[in-house]
Amino acid sequence: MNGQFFADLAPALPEMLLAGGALLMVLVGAIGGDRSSGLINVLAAILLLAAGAALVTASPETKVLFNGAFTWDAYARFLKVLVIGGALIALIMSFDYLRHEKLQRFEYAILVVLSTTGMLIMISASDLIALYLGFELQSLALYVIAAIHRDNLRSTEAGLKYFVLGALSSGMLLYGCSLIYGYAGTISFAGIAQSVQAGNAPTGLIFGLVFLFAGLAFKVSAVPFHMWTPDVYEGAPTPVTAFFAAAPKVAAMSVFVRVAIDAFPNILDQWRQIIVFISIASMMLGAFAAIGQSNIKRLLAYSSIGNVGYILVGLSAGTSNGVQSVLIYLTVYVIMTLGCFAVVLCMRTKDGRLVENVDDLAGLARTQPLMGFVMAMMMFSLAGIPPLAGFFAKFYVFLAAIEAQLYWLAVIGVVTSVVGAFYYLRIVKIIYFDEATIEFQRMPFELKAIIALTGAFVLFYFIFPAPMVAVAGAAANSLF
Amino acid sequence: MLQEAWTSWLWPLLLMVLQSALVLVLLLVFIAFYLLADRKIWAAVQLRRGPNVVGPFGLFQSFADLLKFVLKEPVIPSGANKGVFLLAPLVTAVLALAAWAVIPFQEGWVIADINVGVLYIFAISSLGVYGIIMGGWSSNSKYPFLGALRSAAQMVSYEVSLGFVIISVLLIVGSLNLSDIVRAQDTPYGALGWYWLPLFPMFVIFFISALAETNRPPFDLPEAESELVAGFAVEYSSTPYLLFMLGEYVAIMGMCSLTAILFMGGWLSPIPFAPFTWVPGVIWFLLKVSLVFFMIAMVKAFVPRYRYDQLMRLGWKVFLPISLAMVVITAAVLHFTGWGA
Amino acid sequence: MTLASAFFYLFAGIAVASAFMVIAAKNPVHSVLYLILAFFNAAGLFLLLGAEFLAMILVVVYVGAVAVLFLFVVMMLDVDFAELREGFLQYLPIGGLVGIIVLVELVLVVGSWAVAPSAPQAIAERTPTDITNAEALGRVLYTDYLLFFQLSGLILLVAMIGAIVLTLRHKEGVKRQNIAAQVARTKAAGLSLHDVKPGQGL
Amino acid sequence: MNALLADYLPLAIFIGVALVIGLALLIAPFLVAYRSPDAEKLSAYECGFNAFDDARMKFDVRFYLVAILFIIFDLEVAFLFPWAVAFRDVGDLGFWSMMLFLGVLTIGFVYEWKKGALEWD
Repeated sequence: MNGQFFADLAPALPEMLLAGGALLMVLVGAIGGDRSSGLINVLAAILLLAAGAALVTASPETKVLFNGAFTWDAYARFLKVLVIGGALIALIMSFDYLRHEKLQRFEYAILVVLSTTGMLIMISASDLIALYLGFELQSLALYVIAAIHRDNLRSTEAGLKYFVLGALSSGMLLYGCSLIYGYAGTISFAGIAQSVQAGNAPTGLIFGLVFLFAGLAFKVSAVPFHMWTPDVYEGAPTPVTAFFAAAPKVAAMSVFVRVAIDAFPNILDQWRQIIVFISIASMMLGAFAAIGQSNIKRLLAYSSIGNVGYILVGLSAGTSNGVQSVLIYLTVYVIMTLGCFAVVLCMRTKDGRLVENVDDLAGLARTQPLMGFVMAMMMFSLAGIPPLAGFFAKFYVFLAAIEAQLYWLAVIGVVTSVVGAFYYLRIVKIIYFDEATIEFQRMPFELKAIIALTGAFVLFYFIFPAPMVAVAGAAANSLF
Repeated sequence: MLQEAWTSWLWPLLLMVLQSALVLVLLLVFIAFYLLADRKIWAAVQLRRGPNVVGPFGLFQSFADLLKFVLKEPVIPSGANKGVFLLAPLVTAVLALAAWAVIPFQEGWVIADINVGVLYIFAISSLGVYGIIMGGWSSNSKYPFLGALRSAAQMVSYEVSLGFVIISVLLIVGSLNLSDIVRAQDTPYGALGWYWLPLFPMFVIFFISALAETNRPPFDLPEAESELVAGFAVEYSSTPYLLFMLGEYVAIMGMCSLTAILFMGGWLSPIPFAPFTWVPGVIWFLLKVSLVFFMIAMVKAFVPRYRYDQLMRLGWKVFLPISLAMVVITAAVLHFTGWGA
Repeated sequence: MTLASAFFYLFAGIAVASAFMVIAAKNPVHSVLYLILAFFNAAGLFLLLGAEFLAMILVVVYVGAVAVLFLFVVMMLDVDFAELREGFLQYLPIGGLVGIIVLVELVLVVGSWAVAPSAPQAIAERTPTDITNAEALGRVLYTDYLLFFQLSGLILLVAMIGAIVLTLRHKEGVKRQNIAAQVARTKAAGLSLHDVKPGQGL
Repeated sequence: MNALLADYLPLAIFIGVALVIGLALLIAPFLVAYRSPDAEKLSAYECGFNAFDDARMKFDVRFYLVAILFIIFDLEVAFLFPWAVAFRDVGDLGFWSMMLFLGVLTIGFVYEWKKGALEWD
């Protein structure tokens, strides 16, 4: 234990910052009680900002820490920035909501920070135990956050559903990990990649891989492990849903990619079948099941299932370009989702109720022009209409699939996009052409800022796409 | 052929069975007298005579009681869950007895000298709660149910500090084997080299937690006769009740011997030179166990029963932080001074 | 060696049978008791593998703590067991189907038993023989596997916070004992003398 | 490994013998004692009344909370065992990593205390 020891830990600085800060906040909260919740919310935001700053300034040179359990590379940096950004914005979005709903509990921000810590660990995890522990740290905090409105039946139900199904998926994941360990004899991804060669992959290991993927598919809510998504999205408090939609999905998807690319590069053909299957199923379900939804949160849940399907198209390519397209898609997806949820959080009627039906958006373009315009742009973008950001995201993903000669997968993707466009455009129609029935309150400042920023990104991405493509490309290359 | 089987495994196996049976029978006989001693001490504090009819000074009272229990009518309430109802006392008694397999009575005098002896006892004592919960629940009657609830929360609360105390001893010894723990206390200073002195606060906490863990007064809330009639054991009669009683006393004796081993040098002589070292270790061990048991019996006679909220407070807010702090202090002292390395 | 294999079949057999009874038992309390039996046999299997420390920890943590909580929950809840059974029967076909599929897959796995060539060496070098396994674990857990250890600490912290956030409620109007105030009470604060005139009262 | 198993055989036998003794005691009165059950004798003890309803009832969530907190601390103790045994081998890093772990849980403990989870009312 000397200076060198701590210097070697530098790449884990964001995680240590978050964990240490969370401990400090627990102490502050314990002593100050719920009165200190405002202070703690701000502290948490500053903490996330600091961790983000530490990430952005760190060099993307690849380093391996903790005996191979923790890998720092450009890929990790890219996704960590994304996760922290998503968590930070979701946290800021929740301030106004918490005030209105009298949910001033200081634990909320602490759990968000701890769960984000878990996600960062997941992103960097390069062996099975680190993966599992990061996964659990993240999920455990999320279960609690989902049910934080404990006097509300729907929130409690959402928490319980998420917990029971999440525990099941953790079980599957762990079962998969132990099978993989048993057949490969090592827990490190690099070691697994070494011991598993294309010709001789034991059936037991493939079996473990299926279980591992099933557990991960649950977390990214890919079909057939998506059942929890609509209920949890609808039941959990809206800013919590925004957090769920943004941060954990990115983390789980990054684990998905890292496990597939780092640990099983030699059996690409085997795992590609699984990914292609769940990708198609997710895209189809996302496109068709969303059509009948009247609740915006449920609709966004199905939309996220569909988006996960598109992201998995990129992964199934299994190439550097595929990973690059996944990273770009994830970024665009996070920004679009946060924008949509910011709009949903602004749907507060004059008497202070939050409404969340699609029909309540009627005539929004006239009553709240900015909100209506951005929501419409988000919908166009989600539908994949050029030249918005969502179009490019899909474009890169399908391009990667075609390069990997997965033509029919790309074709299915385009077809489901067209079907999905139907319900996105329906919302645009409601916003612009239906008669207004409800008038909303003025937007709180922070939500207005988030709406404007995300809207600007979606709208103007096409002018200047090169930097992000370059960064994502470098990040993807660091995996190969 | 037969000869070979006999010498290679049949005879050793038989020997093990005989050893186990011997230890168990001796243990039960000792328990009979300790039970009597408990009652006598209690009586003496209250200026009564205690049992004095059966045999000289009532020495055979416990055996008469055994006979009485065996000949009594066993009642199983009609609403009870019969299997669990009968399983509960058996679990209590067998678990309490099982702990004795790893207790060293003297150098080498131990049934199973396993590497993880302390952990084994810790595990067994954490299972003690099952007999009570099962008994309380299966009776399907209100008093037993309340008794079971209380005892579960109580036993669980004190187990944590018990664990921390054990950890602090292990820090010094560096082994989970009970014989090793005794040997580590074998210093030229005799009784002053045993761990009760350097770890005195832990010794006290261990003693009190052991009372709570075994539901002894002043922590006998699960059976608090003045409010819950007899707590979890209300519906029990005959030998099922006897097994509960037996289990309780065996567990108490187990805790006494664990105290003797962890803190009072087990079989070692308190004065480390002749002629005291000529006395067989097992005698010293017995004396120490008796001393601890005497203290436990005196506590029963002196101390009024705790109220439930006070009991929980003592466990969680006093013992837990103190024992945790002591673990840290012990470790820090060992680490920075390098003692015992 | 035969004795060890006899014990293996005993433990494994009871473990499987009691695991089956966990889902087959009518009364949930019996289910938990069978679960405990399954834990014990799993501990026995650990012992046969030479992992005595893990075996004991399994008993301490799972049987001594986790199962107590389970037992608490199922014993004290007013669950309508008959209703539960109905739901069970309703989902039996689909559940059975999934179970059979998993079973077939497991058989396939066992049937094509093959371990990656490097796996046996990787495992062989990791079992220390000259020290007890608690010590072997201790030597690596806190240094080489520092990250895992600290993450476990954080997970436990989250569990604490979560349990309290979701379940703790304070009853109104409870008179709590304040030990410090009791001890600090003096005669002056606790006792006052009033000169009461006859016939007037206080 | 065989030496290790040899240590445990006597343990198994000891538990077996204890089980036999316990079972013998449990069964004895059913064989020898006089029995004449009647409905009153077999009813639950209830201070002279007939029991109103099933004795198993819902109770305070606080009992669950105690059980959950116990699990957490029990795990903490479980982590301490190997550390205590290997204390002299793990050096500075091992010492400080355990102090950090205990520190995290102590913060959790302070939180519990301040939230009033340890009060019983």
